[in-house]
Amino acid sequence: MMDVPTTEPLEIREHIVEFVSDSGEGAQTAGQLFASVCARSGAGVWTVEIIPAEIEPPVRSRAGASGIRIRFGSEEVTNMGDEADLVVAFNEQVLYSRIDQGALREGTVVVIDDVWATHRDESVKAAYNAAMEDFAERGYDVRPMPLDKETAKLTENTRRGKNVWVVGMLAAWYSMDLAPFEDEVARIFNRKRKGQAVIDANHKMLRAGHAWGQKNLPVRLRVPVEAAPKPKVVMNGNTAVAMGCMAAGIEVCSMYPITPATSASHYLAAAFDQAGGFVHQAEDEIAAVAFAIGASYAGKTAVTITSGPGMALKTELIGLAVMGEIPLVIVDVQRGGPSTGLPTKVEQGDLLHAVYGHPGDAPKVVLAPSTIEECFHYMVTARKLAETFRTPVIVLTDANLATGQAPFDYPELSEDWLSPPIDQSPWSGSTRPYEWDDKTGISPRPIPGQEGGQFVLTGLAHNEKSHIAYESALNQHAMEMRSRKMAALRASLKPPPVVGGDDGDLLIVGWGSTRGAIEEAVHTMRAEGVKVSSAHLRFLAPMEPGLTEIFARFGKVMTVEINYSDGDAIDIDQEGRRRSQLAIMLRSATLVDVESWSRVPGQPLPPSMIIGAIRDALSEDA
Amino acid sequence: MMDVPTTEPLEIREHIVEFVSDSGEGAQTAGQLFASVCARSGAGVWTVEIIPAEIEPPVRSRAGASGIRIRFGSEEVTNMGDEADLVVAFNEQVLYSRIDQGALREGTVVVIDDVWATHRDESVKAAYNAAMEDFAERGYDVRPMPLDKETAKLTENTRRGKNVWVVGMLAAWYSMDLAPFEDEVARIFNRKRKGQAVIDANHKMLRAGHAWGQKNLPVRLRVPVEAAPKPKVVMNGNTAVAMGCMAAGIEVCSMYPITPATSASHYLAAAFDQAGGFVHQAEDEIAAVAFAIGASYAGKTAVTITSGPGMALKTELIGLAVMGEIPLVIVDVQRGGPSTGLPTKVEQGDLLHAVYGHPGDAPKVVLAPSTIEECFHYMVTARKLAETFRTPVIVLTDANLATGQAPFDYPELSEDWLSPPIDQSPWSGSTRPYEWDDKTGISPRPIPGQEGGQFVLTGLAHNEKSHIAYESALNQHAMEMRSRKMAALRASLKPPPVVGGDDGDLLIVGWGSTRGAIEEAVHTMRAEGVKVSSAHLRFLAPMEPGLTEIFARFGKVMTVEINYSDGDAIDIDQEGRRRSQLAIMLRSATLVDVESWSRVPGQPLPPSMIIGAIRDALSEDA
Amino acid sequence: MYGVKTDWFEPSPGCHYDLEDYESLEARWCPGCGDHAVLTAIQRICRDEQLPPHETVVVSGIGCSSRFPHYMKTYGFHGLHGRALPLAEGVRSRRPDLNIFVATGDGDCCSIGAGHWIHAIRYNMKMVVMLFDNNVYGLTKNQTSPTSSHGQRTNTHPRGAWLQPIDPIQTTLGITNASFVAQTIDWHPAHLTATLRAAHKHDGLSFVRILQRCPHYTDDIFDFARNDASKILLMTHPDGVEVPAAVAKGFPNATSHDPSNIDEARRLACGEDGLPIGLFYRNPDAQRYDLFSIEGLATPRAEKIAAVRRVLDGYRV
Amino acid sequence: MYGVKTDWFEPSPGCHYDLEDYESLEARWCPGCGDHAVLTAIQRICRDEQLPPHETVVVSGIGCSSRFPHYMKTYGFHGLHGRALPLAEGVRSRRPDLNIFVATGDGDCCSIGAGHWIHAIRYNMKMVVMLFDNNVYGLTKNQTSPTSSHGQRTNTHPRGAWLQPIDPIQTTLGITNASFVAQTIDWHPAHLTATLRAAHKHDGLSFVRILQRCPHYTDDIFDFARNDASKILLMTHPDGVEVPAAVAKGFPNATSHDPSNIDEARRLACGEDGLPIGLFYRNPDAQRYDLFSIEGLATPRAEKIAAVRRVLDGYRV
Ligand SMILES: Cc1ncc(C[n+]2csc(CCOP(=O)(O)OP(=O)(O)O)c2C)c(N)n1
Ligand SMILES: Cc1ncc(C[n+]2csc(CCOP(=O)(O)OP(=O)(O)O)c2C)c(N)n1
Ligand code: SF4
Ligand code: SF4
Ligand SMILES: [Mg+2]
Ligand SMILES: [Mg+2]
Repeated sequence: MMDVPTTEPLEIREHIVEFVSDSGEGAQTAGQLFASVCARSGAGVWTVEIIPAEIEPPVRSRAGASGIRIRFGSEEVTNMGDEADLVVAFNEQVLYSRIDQGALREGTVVVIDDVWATHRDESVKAAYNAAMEDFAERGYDVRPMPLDKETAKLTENTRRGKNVWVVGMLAAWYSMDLAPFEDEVARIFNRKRKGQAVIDANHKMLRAGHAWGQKNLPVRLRVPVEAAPKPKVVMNGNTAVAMGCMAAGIEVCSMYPITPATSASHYLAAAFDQAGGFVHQAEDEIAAVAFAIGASYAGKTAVTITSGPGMALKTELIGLAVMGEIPLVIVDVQRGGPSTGLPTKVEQGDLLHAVYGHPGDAPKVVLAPSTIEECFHYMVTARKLAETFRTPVIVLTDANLATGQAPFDYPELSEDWLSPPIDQSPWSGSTRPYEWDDKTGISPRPIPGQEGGQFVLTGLAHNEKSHIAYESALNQHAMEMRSRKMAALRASLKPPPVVGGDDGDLLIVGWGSTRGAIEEAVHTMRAEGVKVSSAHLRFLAPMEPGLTEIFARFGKVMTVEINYSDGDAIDIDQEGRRRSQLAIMLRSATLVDVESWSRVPGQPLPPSMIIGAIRDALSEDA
Repeated sequence: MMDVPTTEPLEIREHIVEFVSDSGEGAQTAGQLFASVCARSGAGVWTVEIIPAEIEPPVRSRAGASGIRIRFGSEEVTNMGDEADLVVAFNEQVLYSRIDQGALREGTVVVIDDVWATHRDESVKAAYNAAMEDFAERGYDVRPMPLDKETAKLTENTRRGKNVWVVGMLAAWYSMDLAPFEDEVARIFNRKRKGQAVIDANHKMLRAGHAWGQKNLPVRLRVPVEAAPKPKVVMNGNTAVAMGCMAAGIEVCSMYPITPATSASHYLAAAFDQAGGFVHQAEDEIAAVAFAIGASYAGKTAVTITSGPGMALKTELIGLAVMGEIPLVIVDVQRGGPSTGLPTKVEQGDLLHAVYGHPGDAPKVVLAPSTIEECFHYMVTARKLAETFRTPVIVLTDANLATGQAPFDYPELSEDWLSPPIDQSPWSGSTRPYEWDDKTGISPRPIPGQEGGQFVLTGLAHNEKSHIAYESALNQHAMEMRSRKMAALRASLKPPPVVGGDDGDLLIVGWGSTRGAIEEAVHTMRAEGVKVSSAHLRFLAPMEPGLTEIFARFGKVMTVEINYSDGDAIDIDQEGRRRSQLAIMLRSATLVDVESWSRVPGQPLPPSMIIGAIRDALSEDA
Repeated sequence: MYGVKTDWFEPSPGCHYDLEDYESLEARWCPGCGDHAVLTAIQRICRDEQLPPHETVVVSGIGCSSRFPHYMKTYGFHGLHGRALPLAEGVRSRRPDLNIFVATGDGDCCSIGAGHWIHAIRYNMKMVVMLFDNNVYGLTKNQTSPTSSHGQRTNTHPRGAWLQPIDPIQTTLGITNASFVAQTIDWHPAHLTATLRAAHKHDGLSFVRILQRCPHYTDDIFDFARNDASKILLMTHPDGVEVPAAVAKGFPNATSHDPSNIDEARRLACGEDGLPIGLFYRNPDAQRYDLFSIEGLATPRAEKIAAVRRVLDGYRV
Repeated sequence: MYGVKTDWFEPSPGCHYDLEDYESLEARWCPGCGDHAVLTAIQRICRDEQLPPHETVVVSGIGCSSRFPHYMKTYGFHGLHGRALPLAEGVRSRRPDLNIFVATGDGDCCSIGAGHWIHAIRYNMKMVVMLFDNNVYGLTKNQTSPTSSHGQRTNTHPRGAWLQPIDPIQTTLGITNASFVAQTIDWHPAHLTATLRAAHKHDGLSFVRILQRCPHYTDDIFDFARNDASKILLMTHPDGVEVPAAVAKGFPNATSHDPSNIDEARRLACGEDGLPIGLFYRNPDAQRYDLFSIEGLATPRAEKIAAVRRVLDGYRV
């Protein structure tokens, strides 16, 4: 594709580019620079970090691959896509780590530093040469380039300069103006509080790469974009959660570090004070949620951000928040489980824990944003729901949303989004602290400081006065009232939109971060004439209504999830099959034979995988 | 019934008697004495403790009612039954507490101490007299008797003597020989290490009561019994769990106190050393399960015994045991939830937590004994399953089984029941620590001390060597292998027996402690010609097979559970209805429209309530 | 005494709180339980200091002693077993206006809550922490606690507790940033009240271990000191817990102990000179985490929006 | 050195364990990380003492330092964050025959594991507990730990840690039943090894705080002492950690400290005389809970059945 000899750049709708290097060589910074400029130009963008498992891995090792994938295109990009179109690898070993992950396909263009071909260490040279042969055999379109050599002309430490040189070279390749790159370089290094000297040096590097590209690249590409009508922000899901907390007027984030959730708190720790908030790093997850509950009880709805093992530890206190009807926002950035599992990898394995994981009947709201933009806005929703329904709200994101970056419309902030000031007006003496509305289960909430509102919150069974009460009828009633809140909220929800056609052969149901990939797969298949649609749930508890009716319009219903289910391969009867988590819930609620296609690759599901699943599902029927 | 003037005792099939007093007046001891003699005679017996909420409640208060219910009859008794036939109340206030609980019906015979009628404190007298009028109005068959006055003839402290006098009186009433009572008194006070003087005094009291009864009771009753063919033991479910641990050869019980589970550990603490075991009271539930896991990893499969809030805290470590494939037995004596809830009361609210409550996919075995006898035997089963399948096994009992007492066949102990000695033979060098069998997921387990078996157990995703491994395919495979164990166990299970007819209009499905009451209700209704049957699950994960097929034979399937579900009364659509816990699982597994009748009264479900539910379920259809 | 103790607090007219303004449901502890005495003492202090009931919060865990909030007509939070301290810290974090009392038991604080205890002492957020130490698990009916004495027979150790008890005072004194560490006894209302009052007035976290009688399970454990006051070592000091001279006279064994001297505090805590009561240690300069956590509390709403905008702008493309 | 250090352990013929018998996967800590040094020290001690690899278990929590077991060719248990100690206690409870080493970090032990830490010291079950104190959360990438110094900038406190660090030694010394409390430094192999060897030989729980360099996040925190050995206070004593005279010479600032003197131990721990290394405290008479937990270990199977029967007979009707 890239060898057509033409001077006019070739127009393409989208491309997937990866930068991969030893950690410390700045492939990530380079990628972010490239992605920001794309986003700024109005392109659709989705980036995913490539993170090594160790903190300081050895150089030139598979385990040490650090980098970024950028998928960008003329239209909105909602997921990381399939195999890469172009990979820039600073050495052959880090490229292997991407090959191991299935990130390359036949024909992928591989830009690789040619410095290793002449390395003084024979074994390095040999490894490089062997790899080059192997790459050719695998059918990659390999382009050794003088990354190191060219960079060496401008700096002594090429490990610090290559990355920006490469960006300049790519700017030429993708026929992009250099000016926005120069702006972005200045911004990035300003943000890192580097001096003008550093910026100047990087500008030089950028221009050198660009010049080299213009001179040496036989083919040029172009992704046509229209300038975005509205201003946008680009960030990852964890940052979006953090910003969302601030926009929601939350003032207390009480957390304990855990991958892949912690960075959300880092962003908050850096910026929260500007909005008058603070991050409490507690001694453990139990204390973190207890602290958050204490603050919420005292009128400041707090957030606690964690991942699976932390959710496990918070189990008991979330139950208390349900019983005491304490507003509280809990963000679970899901990672691979069970147990310590795959700490940096994506999974959607905490759904059932969130919904059913608390001893006794503990109704609570469970939400799942499906985009980075929703990560932002759902924090506002979550706080409001928590306070309106006097309940904990669990927001399930995952490692894919957490570290993926995408642009979204600059939010139109509003004071209405902020939590109201703590109500300290005198309490109406006759109102009880749990004066449940029979229809909705909702009750007004006294906050310490309100004169006459004194009551004792307790996790014991209690009556409307919050007095300990063990009578049978009372217990039944109180449980009913807490459950009623879910019914009331559900009554205000709309059925999920169906993407594709309103009826057809197959409906894919998903939740959380898989939406982009699912919908892309659906669109691709529909373009082929396949009658597949999808519906995506944002509310898991209560669930959005109307599912039974929607399901009835399709020949087959199947969830697509990143969690475990017994496959069909082995001899397990349908009744005993251990199913994926959403499927369990949907089957029980609708009695429709909802099947599931679920996998635990520790990776986001690319559209091609889902396309495969759709084909399989439909061919089984045939 | 009791006023038919005859000298021959009236034969009855069964009776429900309650003793209720201020705490410290010994109604419980009296009841146990009475129940033991019944059981010894070969009668069917079920006793339930009546426990006050406070530790030292005030005298003559509803909150202070302490006592026992004894249901005894000619045949096996499997549950606490409906309203009492006869209640002995030491004062009118404690009786009110039973009335509040719905323990009495019109016609219930009320034996009440007449001492209050002439009490020097006017307010006491007035309260008593008012109550007597009220009782008469409520239609009870009230029999004031000189409990205190007669006892006073023999002792100065009548609060310490009444109880045994009453037993003597009842022995006369129920036409029972006095000798076994005398034996039992001796046994009880010997066990409490009291001297002969105390025994003699109590014997006198017993005889005095008996003599008074023979002289003054106009009617006498008799429950015909046949001597039991086999020797029996009588104990409550917690004791049975403790004995079961010992019989299973478990040597380590690692626990943290929590109602209503703690007494199981108390029994163990008192007796375990005789079998070479020990109870570790840890600093919290997390440490308790970690300690148990450590011991199990080192070759001594341990047990940890707790209740809902403790289960919540153990969530994370149970996940580790699943991931590390560590045998472990966890007993959850369920109480009312959510949160602190109803600490002393029964509920079946932890089922979903046990099955689904651990972040990520965490397959493990979940068992539920349905009788006190099963509480004993399932501990042996649990340890064996834990070791065979290298997995945690959760045993769900509840406050009803924990404190209910019933006789069962003296177990035929066997050395086979004991855990094998720790294997310390050299490990075959080539065998991997997780050498999963592809079909069953089972792998042999190296135990520290085995030469050549060294491996590092980890909660991180790992390969067969237990090396940390994050590859997609490996993660999928390891998850499959852990899940496969459930399929393998399930393949060895039989469908649950159906009680009643093999087909019909309604099938009740239950699990855990409700079996006795459900089956009694089924028998009663079938005697009326109603086509109702029941099936009871002992395995909740994996579930016993064949359910879809069984369900197909019935017009309607309904679970009966002691946990919360949205009723039909309010306007919630079927899809959004929050259902009871077993119903959720069954619907998902079978796609049968399994309905549920579930309540959270904090009390065991009496047969009459279930009968009502059966009637309602069938009339809805009509 | 109705509303007259106004030496440091000038009540607005008509705002006199009487004892009954702090009294709620009838306390349901056993007769003779030391918890009753502490309840009375706290109610008196609230009244004397005229703490508005609606600006006062009692937080507790689970246990007999943790029933405390139910018997106060203030706000209350009867939390979870072991979690009283982090719950109270959360309440404190953004509410400098509230008076916070924490009731916790020896199981609640020193066993399941031990990690939070260490860290609460370290955070030093203003609150009064009352450790009700009856050397046993009361509510769950007689199990060993970390302060149960060696050989004490309980339901979990029917042949006697195996280990030596931990000393909550010594442990607390080992934690950096401890700021007020005292010990008192439930059976001496004057000393109890004086200690808790000093605790209330301290600016930081006051940790008060109360030796608490549990007539139901550990009836005689404090008899040696109850029957013979000379077994008690009264620690007095102008900077410590002050008791009237008449009261002090009841303690033949007294010592002047400067609460800024931590070495001496640790030595006294060993108990070789008698069962010490009074203030072991006070460090008014210990950092208070609540002074960090309240930062920005008054940020105006418009400023919050502006801040979010500022931060978002950093991500603008 | 192959198999020759057999002074107290008589190896059976052919049973010589070499260093590589303890070496497993290549350690994946950062270059220069102090954890490497500790690994080497432990492998040496295992070899010197000829501990059979299959009778040795290394238990850990989660953190960089908790990867330790993966690099030993013994049995290992890489547990959960904060739970290394109760897991190790469980292993120890019925296995007096195993050698147990515990690797835990300052976050793992002093933050999330703080409650277990207190109680592990109290239980005093025979094991070597190595606290890898790098004053930071390494694995999760630079968050404040309880031992982070005041003002230390981390990702959770970008403007500097607000509180003073807790002192793990002082805290441990406050716990009743502490039996072996030492401190050492990763950058001095001789002292490190000598300390860990003494810990291994102690009959009870040996708590060793290792000041551990984390070049990645807290590179310079120990520079003051690394660059100037006089900032270190070497505690020596015949009952303490013995180092050869040649080694001792490297520490100009040394003191003889009798480890039975807890008051002096606490004073030294304050660090006023320099950063103390060596043994603060040893109490060989502290009760060992593992001597309780192993009771009845040898009960014959028939006797177990008989016991159950005896107990059941009490419930027979
Ligand atoms: C998570 C959890 N574990 C255990 C319990 C059971 N429990 C309630 S109170 C208590 C101990 C009470 O002892 P202490 O704290 O000394 O208070 P006291 O009753 O003696 O005042 C226990 C173990 C619980 N409620 N929650
Ligand atoms: C329950 C739980 N919470 C949080 C984490 C995340 N986590 C892993 S290691 C760690 C802290 C590591 O710090 P430290 O114990 O000091 O060890 P280091 O990495 O510095 O050696 C944390 C918070 C986790 N794995 N599990
Ligand atoms: S059991 Fe003890 S602590 Fe509890 S209320 Fe009774 S006397 Fe007080
Ligand atoms: S981050 Fe620090 S503690 Fe972790 S391996 Fe690197 S240097 Fe060692
Ligand atoms: Mg106590
Ligand atoms: Mg650390």
